[in-house]
Parts: sequence; C-alpha cells; structure tokens
Amino acid sequence: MNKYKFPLVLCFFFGTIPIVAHFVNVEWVTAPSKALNDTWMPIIYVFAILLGIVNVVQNSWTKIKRREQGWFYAVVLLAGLFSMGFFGFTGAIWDTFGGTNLRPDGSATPFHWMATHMFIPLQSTMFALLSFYVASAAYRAFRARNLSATLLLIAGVFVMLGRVPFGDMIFSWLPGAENTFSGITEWLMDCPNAAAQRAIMIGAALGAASMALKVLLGIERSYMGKEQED
Amino acid sequence: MDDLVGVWVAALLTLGLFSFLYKDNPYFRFTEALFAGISLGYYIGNELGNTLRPNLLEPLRQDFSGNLHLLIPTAMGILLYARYKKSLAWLGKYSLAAYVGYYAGYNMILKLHGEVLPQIQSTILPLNQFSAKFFHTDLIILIGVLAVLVYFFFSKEVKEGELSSQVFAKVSVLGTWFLMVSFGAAFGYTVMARISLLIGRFNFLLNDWILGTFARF
Amino acid sequence: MINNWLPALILSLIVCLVVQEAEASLISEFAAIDTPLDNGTGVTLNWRWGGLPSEGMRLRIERSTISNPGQFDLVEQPSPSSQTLYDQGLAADQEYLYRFTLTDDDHIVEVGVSSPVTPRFDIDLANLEVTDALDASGDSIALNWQWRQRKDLGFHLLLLIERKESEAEDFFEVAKIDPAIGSFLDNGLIEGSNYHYRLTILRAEGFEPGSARWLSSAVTVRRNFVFETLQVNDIRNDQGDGLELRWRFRQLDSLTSPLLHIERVASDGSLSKVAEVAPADERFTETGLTENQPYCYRLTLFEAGKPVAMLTSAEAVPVYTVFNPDRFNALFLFVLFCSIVLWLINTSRRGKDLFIRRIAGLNAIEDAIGRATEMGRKILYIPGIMSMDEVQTIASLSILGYVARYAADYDTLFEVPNKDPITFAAARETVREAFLTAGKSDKYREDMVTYITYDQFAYTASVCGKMVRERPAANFLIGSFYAESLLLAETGQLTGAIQIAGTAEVHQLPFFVCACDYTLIGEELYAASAYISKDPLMVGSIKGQDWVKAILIGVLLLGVILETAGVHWLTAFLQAK
Amino acid sequence: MKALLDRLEDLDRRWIYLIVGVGALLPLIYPLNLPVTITPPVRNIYDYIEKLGPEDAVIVSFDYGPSTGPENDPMAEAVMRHILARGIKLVVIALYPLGGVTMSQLSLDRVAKEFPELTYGKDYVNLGYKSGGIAVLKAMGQDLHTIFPMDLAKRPIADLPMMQKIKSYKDLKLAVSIATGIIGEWWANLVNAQYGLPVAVGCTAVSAPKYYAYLRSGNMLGLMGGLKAASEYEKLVMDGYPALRRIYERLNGPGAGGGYTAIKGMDVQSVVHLIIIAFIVLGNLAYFRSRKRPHHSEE
Repeated sequence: MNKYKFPLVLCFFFGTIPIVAHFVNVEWVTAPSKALNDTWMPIIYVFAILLGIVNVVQNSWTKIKRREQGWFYAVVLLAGLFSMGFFGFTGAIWDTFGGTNLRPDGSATPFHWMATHMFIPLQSTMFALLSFYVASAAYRAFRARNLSATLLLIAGVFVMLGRVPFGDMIFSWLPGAENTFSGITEWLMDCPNAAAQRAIMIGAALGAASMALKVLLGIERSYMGKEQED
Repeated sequence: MDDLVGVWVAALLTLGLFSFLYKDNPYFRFTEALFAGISLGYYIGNELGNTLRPNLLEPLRQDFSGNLHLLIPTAMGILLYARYKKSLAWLGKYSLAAYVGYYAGYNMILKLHGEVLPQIQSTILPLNQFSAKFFHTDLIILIGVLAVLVYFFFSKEVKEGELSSQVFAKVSVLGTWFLMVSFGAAFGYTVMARISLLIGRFNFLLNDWILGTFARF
Repeated sequence: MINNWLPALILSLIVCLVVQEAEASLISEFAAIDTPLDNGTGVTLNWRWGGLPSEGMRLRIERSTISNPGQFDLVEQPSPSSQTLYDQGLAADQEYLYRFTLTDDDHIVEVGVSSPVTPRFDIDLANLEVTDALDASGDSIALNWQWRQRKDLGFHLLLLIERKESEAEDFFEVAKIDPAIGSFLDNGLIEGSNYHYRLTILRAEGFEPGSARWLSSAVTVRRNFVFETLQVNDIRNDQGDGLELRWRFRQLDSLTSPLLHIERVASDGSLSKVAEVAPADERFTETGLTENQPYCYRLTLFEAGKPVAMLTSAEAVPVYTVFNPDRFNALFLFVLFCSIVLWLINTSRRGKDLFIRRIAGLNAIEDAIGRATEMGRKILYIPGIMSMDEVQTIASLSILGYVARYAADYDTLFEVPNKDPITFAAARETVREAFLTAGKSDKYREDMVTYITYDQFAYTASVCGKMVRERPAANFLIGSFYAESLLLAETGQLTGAIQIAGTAEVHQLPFFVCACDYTLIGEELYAASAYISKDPLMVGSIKGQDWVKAILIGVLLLGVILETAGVHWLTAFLQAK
Repeated sequence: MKALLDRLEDLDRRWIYLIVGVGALLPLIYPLNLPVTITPPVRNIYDYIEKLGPEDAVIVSFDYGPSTGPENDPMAEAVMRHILARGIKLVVIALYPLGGVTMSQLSLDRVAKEFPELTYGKDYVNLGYKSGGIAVLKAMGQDLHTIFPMDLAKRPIADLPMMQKIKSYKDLKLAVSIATGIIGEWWANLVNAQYGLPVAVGCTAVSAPKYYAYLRSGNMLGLMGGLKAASEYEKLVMDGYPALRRIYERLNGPGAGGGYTAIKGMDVQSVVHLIIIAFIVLGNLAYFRSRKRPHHSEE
C-alpha cells in the first residue's frame, strides 16, 4: 500500500460512513457519522481558514517588500486584516475589550463597531450594485435574436411588468382585467419556471450522485492531483 | 444611528464601492483592499468564536482525557500545512481525501433520497381531474419536466430520418422553450429584490448620512 | 303568639260586625298556608265561593306583618272567579296575617281574616348554570346548580328536568333525579341547535302546585374542540425503546387552560402517569421502554381542572430495527443507481465506445484558451465560492485540471482566485499536478492559485477589480455561485473576455445564461469533465447516469398512468421519509 | 431619432448605470405618489383592525432582520401607526435572532414619537427578544408573563399597567407577524390553528407565494406580500386617518423629509422597472434597425 494509494482508501472509508449510517441503525456507525459531521469536519475547516489567511499575508507581504505595483493596497489590506483580526481573535478567545458582541450596557466593542459600520455596509453596497448590473445585463441579453432569446425577452418583460403597480395600470381600463400582468407573472413563476427548475434539479442531482460515486471509487481524483502515481 | 463617526465611515466606504460603476480608481481599490482585509479579520473573530472555541478549545480545556478523539481532526487540520515542507507534501492529501470523501458519501445519499425521490413524486399527478387548474398548471408542469429532462439526454444519437430521432429533437426543442421562459421569468422576478437593496443604500446615504449630519449641526 | 295579634283581630272583628248584616258570606274557608317545597318566601292562599259573585264585585287581598300588625298592605286584587293566590317574596320565618275584602261598587260586602302563617324554608335550588358542555362531539349540555334542603323535610323529593327546542312549544321530560346531586349532563342533542330547560321540584307522589320551578335561557350546543385520531407508532431509528404518540387537537373556541394527561394502561387495567403536556403539541415521544413489550396509552383532556374528553390508543410495540423500512425506496434507488453506473463503466472499460453528444460549451474551452494565448493575456478560473463539501466544486476542479494542462502546454498566464480555503488547498494540488503531467513543472508558480478572502462579497469586489485591471482574455466561472454570479459575469463581459460559466445553482443560471458566452446548465457541468478527459470510465458514468434518468422518466410516466387509474402504491412507495 | 438608434447600438453601459441611479434617487427625494391599487389580502387586515378599539390589545412580532429592512420596516410601521391611531393597546416582541430586536426598537421609537399623547407601559410596550422559536409561541399560549418576565428595558412586567390585563393569547385580539422566513408560518399553523388567535402576516415578496397557502386555508386573515403590499397599507391608513396622512405626507414630502416609506419605495421600483423595460425596447429597436442595413460587421 504505497503512500499514494492510501488517500483513496481513506476517501472511500470516510465516504461509506454516512451512507451506511443512513440505512443501518447501528450505534457504532450512526454515532461516528454524527460526530464527523458535527465536530470533526468543522475543526478541519477552521484550520483550513488559517491556511488561507497565511497565504493572503504571504502574498501581501511579498508585494510590499518588493514594492510591486499596487503595494500600498496590500498595506491597506493587512491593516484591515490585523486590526479586525486582533479584536476578533482576542475577543473570541479571551473576551478582551468585551468580546465580539455588544457589551451588556449596549455599547459596542471595537470588533462589533467595525462590523456594523464597515463590514456590513460594504457587504450590502456590493449586493446593491446588482441593481445596476441587472439593468445592463437585461439591456444586452433581452434581444429578440432568435426564437429562444425572444421567449427569454417576453417572459422577463412580462414578469417585470407584473411586479410593479404600473403593469396592472395598462389594462386597468378594461373591466375585470385589473391584474392581468400580475396574474401572468404568477403563472410564469408557478408553472414553466417551476417545471424547468424541477427538471434541472433532478438532472443535477443524478449528475452529482454520479460524480460523488466516482470520487468514492477513486475514478475522480483531480481534486488531489490524480496523475500522481501514473 | 446616532454614532456620526460610524455613519461617515460607512458612507465613505459605500461611495468607494459605488465609484467602481464609473471605472476602476484608487478610491475603489482602497475600499476593495480594506474590505478584503476586514472580512478576513471578521471571520477570524467569528469562526474562532463560533467553532474553534466551543468545539475544540472548550471541550479540551474542560475534560482533556474525555475528548481525546478531538485530537484526530486537529491533526488532520494541521496536516493541511504539510505542503510547506516538500517531503511531507503528500501527507496534506490525507485530510483532503477524508474531507472530500465524507461529503461525497453524504451528498450522494442527500441527492438521491432528498432531491430525486421527492421531485419525481411531486410531479406524478392523475390525469383524470379536469379542473381548470389542472389544465393550465399541473399538465403543463408535467410536460415541462419531461421535455427538459429529455433535453438533457446525452446519449441519444440523432440520426437523420430515424423516427425516434425526430421525436427526440422535437421534444428537446420544447425543452429549450421551457428553459428560456423559466430563465427569463426568474431574471425578471429578482429585479425587484435587487432594487430594494439599492433603495436601502440610497436611503442610508440620504437620511442617515446627509440628513443626520445636517440635523447635528 | 295569639296575644300579639290582639289589636289586628279586634280591628277586623269590628269591620266584620259592621258588615255583618250583609247576605250570607260568599267567601268561606279563607286559609293561608306556607307554600310547600319552596325556599321559605312563599305563602299559598285558598278560599271557596259560597255563591256567584255579582257583577261589580271586587276582591282585595291584603297582608300584614307581625312587626306592625295594624298596617295592611295590598297583595293583589285577584279576579273574582279565582280561588287561589301565591304570595311571593316574603321573608322566611316571619309571621304574616292575610285579610280579604269583598266590595261591590265600593261598599264593603264581606271581610275575612286568615289564621297567622309563617312561610318556612323547605328547599332551594340556587345559581342554576346551563352551559354547552365542553365536548368533542358537540352534542351535550351540562346543567349545574346548588341544592339546599331543610333537614327535617321528612319526604323524598325528585327534580324533574324538562327540555324543549327553542322553536317548539312544550317541554318534554328528560329525567327525574335526586336534586342533591347538583349536576346533570344531557347528551344526544343535535349540534348547533338551541335548547331551553325547565326544572321543577316534585314530591314522590306527584306535582305539588305552586312549588318551585326554574327556567333556563337558550343554550346552543357546539363542538368546542377537536380531539381525535390518537395513533401510537414505533420510532424507527432508535434502540427499540421509543414510541411516538400523535393526535389531532384544534381549539374551536378558546379554552382557558387545556391540559393533557398521558397515562399508560397496563394489561391489568391499572393506570400509570406518564406526563402532562399541552394538547396543542399533538406529538409526544416516550423512550426507555422495554423492547417488544406491548404498550397502550390513555389521553385525558382537562379544562380548568375538569376532565372533558378522553382517548385510548390501540396497542403498539417498540421494536429495534437494524434497517429502517421507511428508507427502502432510497436504498432501492441507491443500489439501482450504483449497479447501472458501475455496469456501464465496466462495459466502457472493456473498450466498447459509447456515444455521448457534444456539449456546445466544451469546444468553446479550447477556443477560449487559444484566444488568451494569442493575445498574451491571462486566463482567470473561478472555481465557485463553496467548499469541497459541494459536489459542484469537485466537478469544477476536474475541469480546472484540464484547463490548467492546456495553459501549461501553451504557456498561458493563468490564475485561480479562491474564496474557500479547502477548495484553495485542493486547487493548488490540481494545478501543480496538471503542470507536472504537462512536463512543465518549472513553469508552475505558487501564486497561480491565490486565496483572496472568506467573505462572498469582499471576494467579488477583489475579483472584479482584478478583472478590470488585468483584463483576462478568458474567464471560467464554474462551480457553485450565489448572488455574486451576475457581478462577476457582468464585469467580465464589460472587459470583453470570453466567458464560460457552469453551475447547478438553479437560481443563478438565468444570470449566467444572460451574461456569459456559454453556460453549462446543471448536469452539463458534471458531464463536462467526462467529455474533456475522454477517459472511458468517465464516459461510462455519464451513460449510466443517462440510463437511470431514462428509468426515472419511465417511473414518472408509469406513476401518472397508475394515478389516473386510481392506484396509489407507486406514489406511496416514492414517499421520502 | 436615427442618430439616437445608431448610438444605442454600442451604448456605453455607464449611461444605463447613471439613469438607473438617478431613477432610484429622485423618487426618494421628490416622491411621485403613483396610484396604488388595494388588493383584498391587505384590505382584510385593515378592516379587521378597524373593528378593534381601546379596550383591545394586538401583538406585533418582529420576525425579520436588518437585511430585509427595506421591505419589512414600512409594513411594521404602517400597522403600528394604525393600531396606535385607534388607541388599541400595542404589545411588541421580536423572535428573529439576528437583529430582530434592534429592528423592533428602531421602528417602535420612530412611530411612538409621532403619538406624544400615548405613554409607554400604558398604551404600548416592547417586551424585547426571546429565543426558542416554537417553544416561545407555545409558552405565550399558557402565560405571557412567565415567558416575558421583563420588557426590553429590563422593567418587570408587573410595573407595566397595560400588561396586567394581557396574560395570554386569550386577552389578545390579533397577532401581526412581520416576517421574512419560517417564523410567520409558525404563527399561522400553530398559534392560529391551535389557540384560535387571528393572525395576519407581512412578509418579503420572495416568501409571499408560500404564505398564500395559509391565506387560502384560513389560518391567516390577511397577508402583506412585499413592498407593494406595504404601500397599499400605507395608502389605506393615509385615507383613513388625517393625522396619519399628515405624518406620511411629511415623510413622503419633497426635500427628503427624512423618512422612508413603502410608497416612496414603490415609486422607485416602478421607475427603475420602467427604465429597464425602456432600455430593453430601445435595445431591440436598435438591433432590428442594424439587422435591416448590415453596413457594419454582423456579429
């Protein structure tokens, strides 16, 4: 059993535990499966994060040392990383500065202050950029080039019209046709959209199961460099 | 938000990201780099606080001998760093193999039992109920699911003149129609949610920042 | 006793004398007795008419009390033909004296006095309550009252309970019970209709005129709560020591404090208390039972301390099962799936080439890499933002291996920015191996695979900045994406790069389809690696997957036919529990 | 027009960004007050609250976090203004773990300032956040005082006069859950179904479809689905109460009157949706014109 084959055996062994635990209700199988999922894997994951952080610090540091183009931004990155990281690390482990959440009297710990006034606003702003990108993507993509693109266009415009009061106003003068567009929107989402999504999910689920099987059997090894032992 | 300094910091960072819409500029690059640094720092505090401490440090501190089994995942975690030493690099693959293997098995069952079975079962409908809803919803969903499933068939060789190929081609074209209508509808549906995010940001800038500052002075 | 009546007697005698010379007395035997069987507030007066009262005659009945005997108060002016009168509202154990005066056109014809009488407390039925009984069936009304009785009554009493529907005229008897019980439950009524009740006190011999009678206001009968279908099932995945109780409970009108007592009924009928729970839970599990031992449960619903309903369950046996029968359908699908895929992988391994159709997006990969090489610009490969626990990321890394080898062959600039640390660790291995097998291990540089940050949007901001600054010629967005999909795709489109996307995230497909040149939709992402590698084992797995899908389409059609025919075992079989 | 269509062919997308940006900003400053059509699920809630009076009590539960504030805040504030305008006793709680209680604090403070004549503890009260989800809902069925012994500001419940008459669901006439996900469903399928308390829900547009099932099954007497429904409720309240009309006109007033309302939000949604649709139409026009005269390379 050379040192390259052993990971594949390990992969197969760890892969069968959840499958067996799903069907066979035996204590010495279900307990480890649960322990793996609840404690072991998260612990491995946390160590991996540190791996990522080490890489970021390394790259930034080399960029600063060599005064590469844009090294100043690397300084800014490291400043953000170490300040928030310091308050976060010490707060999480020893609750210094009052830990990482609001102090009992409601005043904010430095970590919480940076989170609410820097981190969360940046997140929601980046998210908000989508409004602009949705508009430019719609402008470019909703072109009646061929039949399927026309279907895409019609479905998109109808749904958009059904979502705002303006859409219903178009036919509001026709008695009984007040909410034609919102009715169309509902039907488009309940029916063709649901059907296509369900079929894609079934196909994707089978594809995923097949990929997972190949990983367990060692046929799919590219995630750890499959050509190693050839 | 009465904390004016905090509001100003948030507003300046918000404008930094918005400036990217015009073009890449130093103001955006500064904000982007700060955002990357802060987000990593945030996760150090969060992940350590939510995972490392409760799952590993606390149990070991309280009752070391009882939780010896926790040392195995710790070792596997540390093994991920083995690649920095050329000779030990292959050891790093053990943790990777275990992690990927476990979730491959976990997902295989999840997909088959949790997705395939319910989706197939919920599509099966009796054809003999002639309510209006049946014709304009259930029947169309059934046809749609079948057409799109056929569209994704990989192994049907389409030979000219062969009846089964023609039927297969027709059904998969119907499948593309369903796909396109579905993508167009889903795209249009999310536009509103994205715009309310933008309203949230503009509202913050208008009311909390500009008006908040005027109200203060 | 007679002496303190002296003044009243003398006065009446005088009046009698004055009137004496009138004709023979019309009214005789004028007597006042304590109303039997009342609560001591009533006196019954009787008299008889000697002859016919002439027109204009009027009769006045007056009463005086011991406290001021001379003062007579009018009781009533009964009609001349009547012969009895029930005086009410008197004070118990007080002595009264009654006088009648017969007048004819305002001159006195006749006057008479009764003997003194003391109304005495005999019986009393107080605060009668008639309410819709709290029941599940909605067919019973509860009557409650407080009964008091003089000890030395000396005879047996009965309470007659009569009922009538609101619209009906006359009452009809429901029951005769001992009044001391204090409550009565009348059931078998029709839900939703209104009822009136009449209660009357009887001596064993029969109805005593003038004795106490009580009437209730209208009461509507209603179902007050739903409490039904008690089921006890064995808990599947346990050590054979658990049972689960399920019942249905709905409040139709609000109960003040409903409480459910759960008891176990032993084989000898003895009850042992298990728990007290809120009926709204509708579920209770009991563990620590002995295996293969039959158990039976009784649930009693209490409202404000009074039992109102009860359910007893059939017997159930906690069993330890190694295999959970509910999951047989999943096992069947799992075995079917594995056997078909493995069988086709073997046929493919044995050299039989199997046909799989081309996917449009795949030949685009080679064009994209070629274009990037000509223009001397970078290839950017984004493996999605999820970790290796997501199968899409594993599929992405298999495609990454192939793209990296191409990049190695053509010496193209190449970068893989990562959001997830474990994907980052795996991607480094994949790219290093690709350069190794392409014989270009010297070309491999550590900073080809970089880690950006752990947050979804910070990662997106950095990658968008990188796209705009370094202007890669080809972007690969393959793996699991969420809201940031459009941000990356639209920025990439802005910089004029060829973009090939691939994901199974149904909600993000519309954005990739609109913003990218080619999109691998759902299972095409998983099939892509098989196509690219042309490895027979991989192609076999795709064929196997197709076969299973064909079978599932068959199952779908069979299910529809069976359902139309009204046969439901297939849908039941597919029920995932 | 011809020159315009030529330039549209390869329009710089930054024009699109600019116009979308302006389209989103202007209505927040100068609201258009576009007409709002009232749908039955929203009107049912309004009509039910119209039947309640000062001797009734209503509980409003904040079951959402900061991320869905733009959609949920206007709903919560419109319903609370309606309740306080009728003098109905208002009990506020929060069941959403991540920031639900801060949302309740912000909204209640904003609304309470508009009713100076009402006093905390007598007319409205904020009992703060309690974790435990379904367990909390069940406990409130038995005894509200044991599950919420103190209010948000740590005052014992005995010191709050209005709470002496409110012990459990029996003493409430309506529960309004402003929700984003599952918690709204618990109110419908547990509290209404098993304690008989009428329930109304205000939810985000994306989770509205699954709440319609509860509306049809009668577990909910009304539903506000998304920002559009919130603007409907604001319109109902403005028409019904002159005092509230003045408040909303100040908030909606020109010059960014310092407030965010659903009506303003819906104006933005309508304008930006129209802008996008207009660009799509123009894009297609330009595309068809260029196809008829292929004078430059056909891509």
